[in-house]
Amino acid sequence: MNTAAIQQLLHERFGSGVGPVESARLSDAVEVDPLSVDEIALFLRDQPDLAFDCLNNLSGTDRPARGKIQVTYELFSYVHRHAFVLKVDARRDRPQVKTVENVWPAANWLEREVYDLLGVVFLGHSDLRRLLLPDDWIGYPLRKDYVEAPEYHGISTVRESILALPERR
Amino acid sequence: MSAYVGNIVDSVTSIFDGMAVTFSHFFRRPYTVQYPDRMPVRVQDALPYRYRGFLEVDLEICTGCLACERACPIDCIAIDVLKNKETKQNLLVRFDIDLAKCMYCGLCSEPCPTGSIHHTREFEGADYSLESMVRRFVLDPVETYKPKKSGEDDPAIVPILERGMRYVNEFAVPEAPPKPPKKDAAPAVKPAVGAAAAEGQP
Amino acid sequence: MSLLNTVPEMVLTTKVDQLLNWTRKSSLWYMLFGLACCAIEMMQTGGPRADLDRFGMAPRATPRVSDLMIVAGTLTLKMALRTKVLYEQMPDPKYVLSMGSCSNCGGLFQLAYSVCDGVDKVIPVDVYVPGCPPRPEALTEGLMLLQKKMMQERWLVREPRPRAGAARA
Amino acid sequence: MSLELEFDDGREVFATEEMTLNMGPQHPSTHGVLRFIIRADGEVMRSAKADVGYLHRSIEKIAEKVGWHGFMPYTDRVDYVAAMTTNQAWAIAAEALGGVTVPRRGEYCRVIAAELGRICSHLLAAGAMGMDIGAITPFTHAVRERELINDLLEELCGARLTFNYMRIGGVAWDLPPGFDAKVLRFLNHFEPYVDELDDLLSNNKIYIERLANVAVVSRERAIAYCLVGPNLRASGVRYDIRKHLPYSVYPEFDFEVPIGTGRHGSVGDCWDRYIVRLDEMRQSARILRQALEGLPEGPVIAKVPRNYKPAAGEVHVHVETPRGDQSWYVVADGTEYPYRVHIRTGSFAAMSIIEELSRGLMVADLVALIASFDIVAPEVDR
Repeated sequence: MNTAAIQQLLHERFGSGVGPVESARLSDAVEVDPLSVDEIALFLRDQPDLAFDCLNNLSGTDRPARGKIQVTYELFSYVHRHAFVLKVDARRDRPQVKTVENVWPAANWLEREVYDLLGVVFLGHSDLRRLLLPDDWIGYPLRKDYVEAPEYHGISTVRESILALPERR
Repeated sequence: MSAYVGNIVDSVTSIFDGMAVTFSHFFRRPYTVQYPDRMPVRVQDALPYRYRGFLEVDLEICTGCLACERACPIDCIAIDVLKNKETKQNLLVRFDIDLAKCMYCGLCSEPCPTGSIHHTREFEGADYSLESMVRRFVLDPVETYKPKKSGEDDPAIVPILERGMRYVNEFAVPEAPPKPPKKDAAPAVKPAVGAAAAEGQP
Repeated sequence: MSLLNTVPEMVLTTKVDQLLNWTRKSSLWYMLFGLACCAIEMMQTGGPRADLDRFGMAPRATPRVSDLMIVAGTLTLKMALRTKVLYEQMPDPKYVLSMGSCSNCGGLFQLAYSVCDGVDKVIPVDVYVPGCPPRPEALTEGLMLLQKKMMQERWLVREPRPRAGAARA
Repeated sequence: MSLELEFDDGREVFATEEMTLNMGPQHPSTHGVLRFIIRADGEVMRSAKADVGYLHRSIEKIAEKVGWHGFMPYTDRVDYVAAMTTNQAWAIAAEALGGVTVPRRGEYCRVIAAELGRICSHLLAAGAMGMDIGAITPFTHAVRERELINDLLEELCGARLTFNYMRIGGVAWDLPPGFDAKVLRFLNHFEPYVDELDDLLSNNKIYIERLANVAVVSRERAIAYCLVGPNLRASGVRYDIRKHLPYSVYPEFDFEVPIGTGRHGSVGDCWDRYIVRLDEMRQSARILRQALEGLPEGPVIAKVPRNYKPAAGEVHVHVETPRGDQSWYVVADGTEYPYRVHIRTGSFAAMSIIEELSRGLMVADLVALIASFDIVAPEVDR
């Protein structure tokens, strides 16, 4: 089933919470409401002719120009061997998205990663802690306005190049 | 009971299988290379031509075009070129490569028009300090190389240029034959890395 | 019973020193501290072709019984704190060999926010081996350089070793 | 101390006081720096929580700083055990965004390099698995065979581990003269060697006892946790990106997709995950032979500007690496730097399932479990 047909189905079922098909060159996606994404996900998984049983990828993209953080879900169905991309826009100052952990267990770590690096809070997540960075890290590094801290536990994070001579530009 | 005996038989036979493979190594050629002594040839000479060891620069044929400095993603090459106002020649005053930082990716030697900067097959450079790993190639300022229209005739430079062009041709894209080196060698302003990416337009 | 640093320099003590150094250098046990890409090359070095056992070097799993720490790979800030602990657990005399660009000075990951640029910010380093990753022969050469350094050490009349953190920042 | 019956399945176990064990981040196993916090009841684990990130090198952020060409060496470091396939994934993503077509010979060179890398990676997986179980010999054998592939790849691209061989638009260098003969000679040596490894390891009684029926992953669970590649196929799902979502020139080759059969236990146990990798090495050798035979003439790289600027767009790329489907999400915004790169790797998915699988296993089985998933730590952390 292609993206347009799935969007049709979703729109019939969920109404205004489901946006039109967004075409970014090479990839079509459907944008949905961040606070009802869990219901939509459950529908996508359990509807027999959709049967998206695998969450293949979940990633976040910071878009400061729009004031949004976009979370992208890439779904795949091993039954029908088709794929679908779902998108959710969270507000940048207070990013909140419903978790889909109960639908696909794979989302557990993927959502933790997005929380870790972009600071998106997944409502209802069972174990929302930092995954890759240490627990006492400050800031969300994959945001575009992230500034590296000068030091971490007394270890400075910059290193002067040996090549830097005084007369160097 | 039969399962018990079967297990024992299984264990013994599978151990025997494994040991047969192990013992067969008694009769195979030894595999260890006795680096650094007891080698028929130096390891460096046995390495393939494409091996990406330490970088080296032939200053005689360096045009000072800064292509390598721009191609390096991590700024481990530093080149300074000065313009001599009297002779209208470009002077190469500095060509430093930080071998401690270099990642030996080969991206710098690709755009070089003359094969001046190239990877050697040397890899032995361990030392007690990092400063000694900076290769400073320019000791006294030298003039940059200007290719002659009629072809190179200086007997001192010809073999070096030949070596360089062989390097270029070996790695060149077969489709695009290497272009003659460009004449203008003025130092260009290096683009600030990350500046464009930091501006958040979606 | 501490004769260290107490005996004046004389013929006998230098001979004893040489004997001690020779025994130490011929049984250099290194700790398995493979962090990233260089770890694979370190394993290959211990493997059949390069065969570090020729030099009396054997991999050890714990810092308590090892003389040498081969820092093979990128040291992240999260790991840097642990590295210090591990180094302090090693019994004296102890050596550190920094293998590859990342542990020398951060190498290509100097651009990263989460990487400690160089292991010498955390612990003192004896030998640096360039390469990304260094091939097994290059590591062997670095180890032989370390052996050379060990042979020059004075035991009974030795100088105090620099403490951790006192290294060049 | 409480004395109570624990498991429902009839096993009578006295519960003793719970113990917290810490494993790692520095530990003698061969999978990079991982840390597990194990809550154990005697030898039986209640849970093993993974603490990853000790090798988080912010490669995704660096992509936004170094540009399209400059990111290629970094992809080597995402999965250093099989850098070729990661190279390929990035090249495919960048080519899709920029609309570049790779010449056929370039694609063949890529396939040859990638399949050599796959054999290299699976060898390490099989050898390290033996070592983690307690057999040191297979590891040295595997390392010995790896050296042969390293020599070949060194001749091809000049490096042993971090190849940086592929470029956007093709590969950097053509096959050196006489390379195909060398690969064939290696294959003639290697194919009997796989059987030798089989003899040495696969049917060893101790090995089977340690692995069969341990940490069984059912088909449904594997899919729900998004296990990919050999880990998924060991659970009985016949799905291989090279076959079912083909990229490059893989449709032109005839090869099989081995799946787990539960020969010594049940489908989806640790032994199945091991044997799938061993079978895949044979299939890779098969692909290599076909690729060498059908090698077309022509250029190996398309013309790509040095200042590469693909138009704005997004792309999802899937590439079958030795650790399974590597899913790349790349956003371009029309500048010379990628806007966002996200990589979901096979090891990442495998790491996330370990906590659930570890319940009720012995502590010693955890190492076998990690080894059977063939986890490479920097692939989890990136």
